[in-house]
Amino acid sequence: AMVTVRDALNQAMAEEMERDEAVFLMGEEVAQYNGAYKVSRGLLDKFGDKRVVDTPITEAGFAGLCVGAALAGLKPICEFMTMNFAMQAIDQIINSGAKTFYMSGGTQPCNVTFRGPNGAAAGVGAQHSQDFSAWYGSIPGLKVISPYSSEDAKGLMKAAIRDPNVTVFLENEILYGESFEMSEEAQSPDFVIPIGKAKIERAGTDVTLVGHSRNVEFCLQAAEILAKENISAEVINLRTIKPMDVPAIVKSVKKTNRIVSVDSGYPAFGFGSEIAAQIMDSDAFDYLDAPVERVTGAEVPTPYAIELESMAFPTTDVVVKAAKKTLYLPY
Amino acid sequence: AMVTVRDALNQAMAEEMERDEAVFLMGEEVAQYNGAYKVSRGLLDKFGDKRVVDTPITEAGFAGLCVGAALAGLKPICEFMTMNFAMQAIDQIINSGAKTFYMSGGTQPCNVTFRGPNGAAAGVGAQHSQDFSAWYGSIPGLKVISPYSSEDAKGLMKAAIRDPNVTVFLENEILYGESFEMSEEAQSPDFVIPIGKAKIERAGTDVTLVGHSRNVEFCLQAAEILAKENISAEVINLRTIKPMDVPAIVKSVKKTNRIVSVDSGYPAFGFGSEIAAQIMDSDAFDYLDAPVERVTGAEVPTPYAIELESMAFPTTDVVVKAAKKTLYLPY
Amino acid sequence: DSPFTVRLLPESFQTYQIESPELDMQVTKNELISLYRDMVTVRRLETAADALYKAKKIRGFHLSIGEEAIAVGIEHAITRDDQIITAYRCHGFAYMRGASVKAILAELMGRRDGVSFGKGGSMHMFAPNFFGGNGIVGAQVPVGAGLAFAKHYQGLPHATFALYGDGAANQGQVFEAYNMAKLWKLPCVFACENNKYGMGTSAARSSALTEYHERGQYIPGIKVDAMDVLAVKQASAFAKKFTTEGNGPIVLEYTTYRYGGHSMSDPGTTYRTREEIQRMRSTQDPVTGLKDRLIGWGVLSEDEIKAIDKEVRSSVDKEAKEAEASPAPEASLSLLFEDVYIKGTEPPVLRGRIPDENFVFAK
Amino acid sequence: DSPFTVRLLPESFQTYQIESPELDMQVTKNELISLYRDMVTVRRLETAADALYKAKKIRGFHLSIGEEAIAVGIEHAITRDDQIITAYRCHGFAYMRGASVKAILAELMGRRDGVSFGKGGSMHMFAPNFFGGNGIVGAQVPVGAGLAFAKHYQGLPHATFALYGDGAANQGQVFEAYNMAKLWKLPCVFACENNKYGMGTSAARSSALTEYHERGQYIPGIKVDAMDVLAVKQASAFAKKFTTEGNGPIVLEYTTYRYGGHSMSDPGTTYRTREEIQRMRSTQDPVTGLKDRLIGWGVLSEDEIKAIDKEVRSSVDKEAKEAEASPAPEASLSLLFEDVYIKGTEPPVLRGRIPDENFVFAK
Ligand SMILES: Cc1ncc(C[n+]2csc(CCOP(=O)(O)OP(=O)(O)O)c2C)c(N)n1
Ligand SMILES: Cc1ncc(C[n+]2csc(CCOP(=O)(O)OP(=O)(O)O)c2C)c(N)n1
Ligand SMILES: [Mg+2]
Ligand SMILES: [Mg+2]
Repeated sequence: AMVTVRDALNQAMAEEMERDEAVFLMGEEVAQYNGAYKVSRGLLDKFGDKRVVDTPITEAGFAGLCVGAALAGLKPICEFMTMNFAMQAIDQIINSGAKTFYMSGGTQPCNVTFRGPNGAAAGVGAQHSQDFSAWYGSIPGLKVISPYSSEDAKGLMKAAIRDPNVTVFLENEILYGESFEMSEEAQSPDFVIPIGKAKIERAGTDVTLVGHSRNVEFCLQAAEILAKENISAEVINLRTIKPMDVPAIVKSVKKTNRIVSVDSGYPAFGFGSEIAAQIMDSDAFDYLDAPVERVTGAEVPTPYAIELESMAFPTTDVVVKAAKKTLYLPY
Repeated sequence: AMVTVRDALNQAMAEEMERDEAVFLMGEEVAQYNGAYKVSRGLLDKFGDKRVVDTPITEAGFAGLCVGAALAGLKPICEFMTMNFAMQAIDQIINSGAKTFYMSGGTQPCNVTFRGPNGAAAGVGAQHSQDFSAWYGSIPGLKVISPYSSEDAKGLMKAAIRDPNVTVFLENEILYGESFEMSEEAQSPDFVIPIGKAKIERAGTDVTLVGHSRNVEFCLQAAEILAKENISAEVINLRTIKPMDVPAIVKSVKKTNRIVSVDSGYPAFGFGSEIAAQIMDSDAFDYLDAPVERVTGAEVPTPYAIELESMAFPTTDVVVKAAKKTLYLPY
Repeated sequence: DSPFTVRLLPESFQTYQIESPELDMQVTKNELISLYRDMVTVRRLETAADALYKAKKIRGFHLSIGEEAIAVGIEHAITRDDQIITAYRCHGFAYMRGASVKAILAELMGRRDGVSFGKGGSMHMFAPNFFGGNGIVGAQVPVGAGLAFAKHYQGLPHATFALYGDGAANQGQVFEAYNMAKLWKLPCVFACENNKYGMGTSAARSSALTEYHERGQYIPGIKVDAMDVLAVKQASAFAKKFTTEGNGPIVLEYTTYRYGGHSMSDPGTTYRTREEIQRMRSTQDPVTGLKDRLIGWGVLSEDEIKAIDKEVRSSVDKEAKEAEASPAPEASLSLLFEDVYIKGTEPPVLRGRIPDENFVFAK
Repeated sequence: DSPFTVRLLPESFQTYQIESPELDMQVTKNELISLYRDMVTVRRLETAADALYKAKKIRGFHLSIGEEAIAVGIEHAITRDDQIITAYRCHGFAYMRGASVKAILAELMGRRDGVSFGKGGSMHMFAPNFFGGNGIVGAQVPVGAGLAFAKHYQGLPHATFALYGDGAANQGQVFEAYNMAKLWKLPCVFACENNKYGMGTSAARSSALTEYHERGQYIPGIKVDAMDVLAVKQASAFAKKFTTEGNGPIVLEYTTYRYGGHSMSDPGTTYRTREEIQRMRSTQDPVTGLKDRLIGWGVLSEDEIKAIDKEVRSSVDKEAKEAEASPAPEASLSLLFEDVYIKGTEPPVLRGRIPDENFVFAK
């Protein structure tokens, strides 16, 4: 069946709440309003206001509260209306959340899932469009997930809720409404995708395109276009930012000898930088026939006007260009 | 004369406050207590409580207040007792500070300098020792400085205060008490070091060691040790994280054909990752005789026990090892 | 244009630890007409934006229809040297601070003639002594305290109005700002626009204490009927005087109502009844309220009012057309990368999506 | 061990929007002795830490000498199922919640027998239903509200004490926690340890309102003389009862005094006079105060007191020795990388400083 990412996330949360009384959902507008982006639609009706809790607009406060509830043994799903607003709460996520298990010498676990749309939506300007993959991805103690398709969304959301560590689950507003084929198996309440495993979305031999979240879409479209020019691109949907499935990337590069990373964050200290560094650290380096190409967001606060905005984030065309560059083809 | 980094910073602030009535210092314990680490010693006496302002422990609040004062034309120096605590205020630094000039279409400048000790001190555990270079370094609109010596500290602090953009000035608690030779010239109130220019601390031909802040010390010591084994290391003190002086690095690599990055942050999406990516993007890539080696902090929340803590951060020995690795020597 | 006295309704103000502003208020005919014209213009501006949205020429924003009396009343109580900062519901403020209708609508359409040259969008409009237009709920409040700090530091007798919503009122940094402003006696008016909802959450569900004018606790406060632009003006003038006379901050709660949804994507009718909206519109509308009084006081006749309405409408329509005619920013790297840093202080290079799109600043 | 009644001083409590706890209090001899022993143990523990610091065996921490009555009094008012969270000044709480003197001192020395196996250090001690030991000022308060939320969610009749200082009381997230706790009637005791200073800043310089028990505004509060452990116990029991009976949160202000510097690197005498410290020590000391009363009430004789003191001293000394003898963590990658993630859920590899130090988790 075709299922939207929104519904897949909704299903995942509903199933996990069904399965485990300790799981609850908290955030701004998650209950009565059914979610600012309707991801939590129907959950209040299904589970009641004890387990689906509308909060005041106090990100630091309710993120801290969710951490506390997790320290006491509950399994909160903490929704940020967008991850931009979680910047006000990032100290709680990291200092109170991610570090506590270590600081306690392994005595005090904290099973909380922070989630919300990450990165740019359309036409919302600079404060509402930051991509936090690299920031969270740098933090030991966190697991950071960034799904692409509906199956990803469902299987990994369930994995995140069940994972006993602090997880940050990065969604994408534009993907919420997109529909993906979802297998019978994926519809089952037992469907869980392991955290940390990439998915080869399309096999290929000439160049590896690796992305996460909506960028996978650009990679797949680019692969189509490249195919028409007899270039066979392998597309890796990374699915998880931390831990990163480096072996999958390395394996692919050993086959294709070329790699393009595609992400929508700021370029410096970003997703592509880490991919480049991981390749350097691995024996894939010796297989490279061209330097790693990074397609990234541009180094600007997101502009509002669509003409500029569309130059600030990856598109299929740009991915095609970068791929050709690794092949030393004109582009 | 020998001058500590602490005194150099103090001098820089005093001179700039002398020079420009719009400059003031605000933060926790900066005035009556003379600074938690005594960096602001004597400034209250010299400038009075209008210009040296003790704040309540409300990082988001006073960081936002400093941004506002800057929007209105003042030039605040906003001290965080450590940059760890700035995590509570990072939304103000980035969303209210760094992005405003762009969002206003270039009509609303914001000249504020955020400063404080960054990264690990000794024996303060996981919440008090994070290195934020990469996070801030990723943000367009920010300039990010991370000085090593007293001259760096003075010249760059003055540059940061004068720079009309939002600057983040990352100090190091352990360096505060270290003394460095300071030239006559550097003692003058006119001494300013340009933001964005690296300094070759030691010339060499066999391998480039690039670091910032206290890591430069490890690089220099490693260069000493390597010299004894007839390996000539070039040491680059990067001084500025953003903009990064990539040309200086590239130039060095073209000469040495090998490079080791040294920083104390978490490894993923970190300083070393960006160096690796920048090399990939540049023609230095073709000059590499070995992959970029990254010496980083370990991927752990900082442990308290000294035995573990000392495995969590770079040391001279580790830099030596990494350098030898690039030379395919036993290490 | 000789002044005369009008009397505000007795329910106009409710106070906390401070005396009430006078109910008697000096006005002049011209001033009343100007207030009316401003109210109608702001509403018309918002209506024009709404129409452009429906024509798919704008991608989204937050309307202030129903709440116009706040931006208008404050501006009439202060001078151009006083400062204002608010959140994303900012079109009316931008206009009252001097941005043109054209520039506001052009910004919404992402055009070069926009107040922020198309770079900011609806939430990020600026004007002289107007500091946005901010998209992070509550963050503008300490920034506002900082604006006030600057005036205090410079010894200038100007007030700063830091506006925020009933939802925003719970943000911790609001309390941090209260505390510093009180400790340091900053000339800051903390101004809560209580429109009863923060998105779909009613005040009572978000706030343990819904008397927002009392939430400064150790700061005096006044609740103002902000469906009456005259009450807004009177209370704002009072607050400005109070705070610039060395008394430290004051909290104003402007009670108001938003007729539309939270933003264009919210129908605004799932968390409140249509009846509630209709009742507010028909019994408390700030434009109608002013109009009726102007007619009652003999300041303007029905016909004169209609003439103003018509004139405003045609001038807004004209500016809307001009805004539409304004060019979009050229899709060039030089425009994309302009304004990240102050001119002349840019890094040598800013990175594009791929190195081919890197932008090099000439040195 | 039959109960008898003692009367607290009339100044013990000051209330805000709530009735006062009784001044008459039921106690038993054994309980009083146990209180005394705990007070002396906490002080002795802190003194031992101080000595180990001076011997350069510990790198730094924050002492609670002068403030012992809070950790002791609260513990005697609650059960093991109630929850506590506090900031970095946490040794006394860790002890009272069940961590041994040895484990606390071993943690300070970074040893494997430490409460956090040497990984946390002074600021990060945990025990059953004790959630740290937190180093970010104020951050523990919403976390504490979350602990209370969990009890509320589970329908369990237990209270949570979330402690914070007079300096921390200004942090915005404290007010965010107040608001949620009140809205949702969480069984949370917001407990401000007002020791008059946050580092070198006096309460009046940091806080526009220094009546910390009133700062919940819409939450009732009690100011407690926390130099009297019996008053602490009485008020804490009262607060626990209040909050677990469905009345929502309550704010307690424990007025106290820190004899030493803020941390070991602060002499503690630049921002207050030696006289002030001396006066507090000689007139209000919580240990002496209790001792004098125990003798006055005939609960213990001077000699019996001395015997307890001596016994505590020697047992703390013994545990200190054991702590010193405890091994440091082995400098191994497996220990370094243990506990970043829950066992069995680790990433395949965690990165060391160089790839040679990467740690691979067997799968
Ligand atoms: C920190 C933060 N959290 C959440 C949001 C999303 N958001 C935007 S407006 C809004 C409601 C604000 O309500 P209120 O303060 O009452 O202002 P109003 O919209 O009623 O004018 C929310 C939750 C945001 N922009 N910033
Ligand atoms: C967010 C944050 N800001 C600053 C600090 C540094 N700091 C540690 S303790 C302290 C003073 C806190 O005072 P108070 O809350 O009164 O507690 P006390 O030390 O008196 O027990 C400060 C400023 C910190 N740890 N966290
Ligand atoms: Mg509102
Ligand atoms: Mg204190």
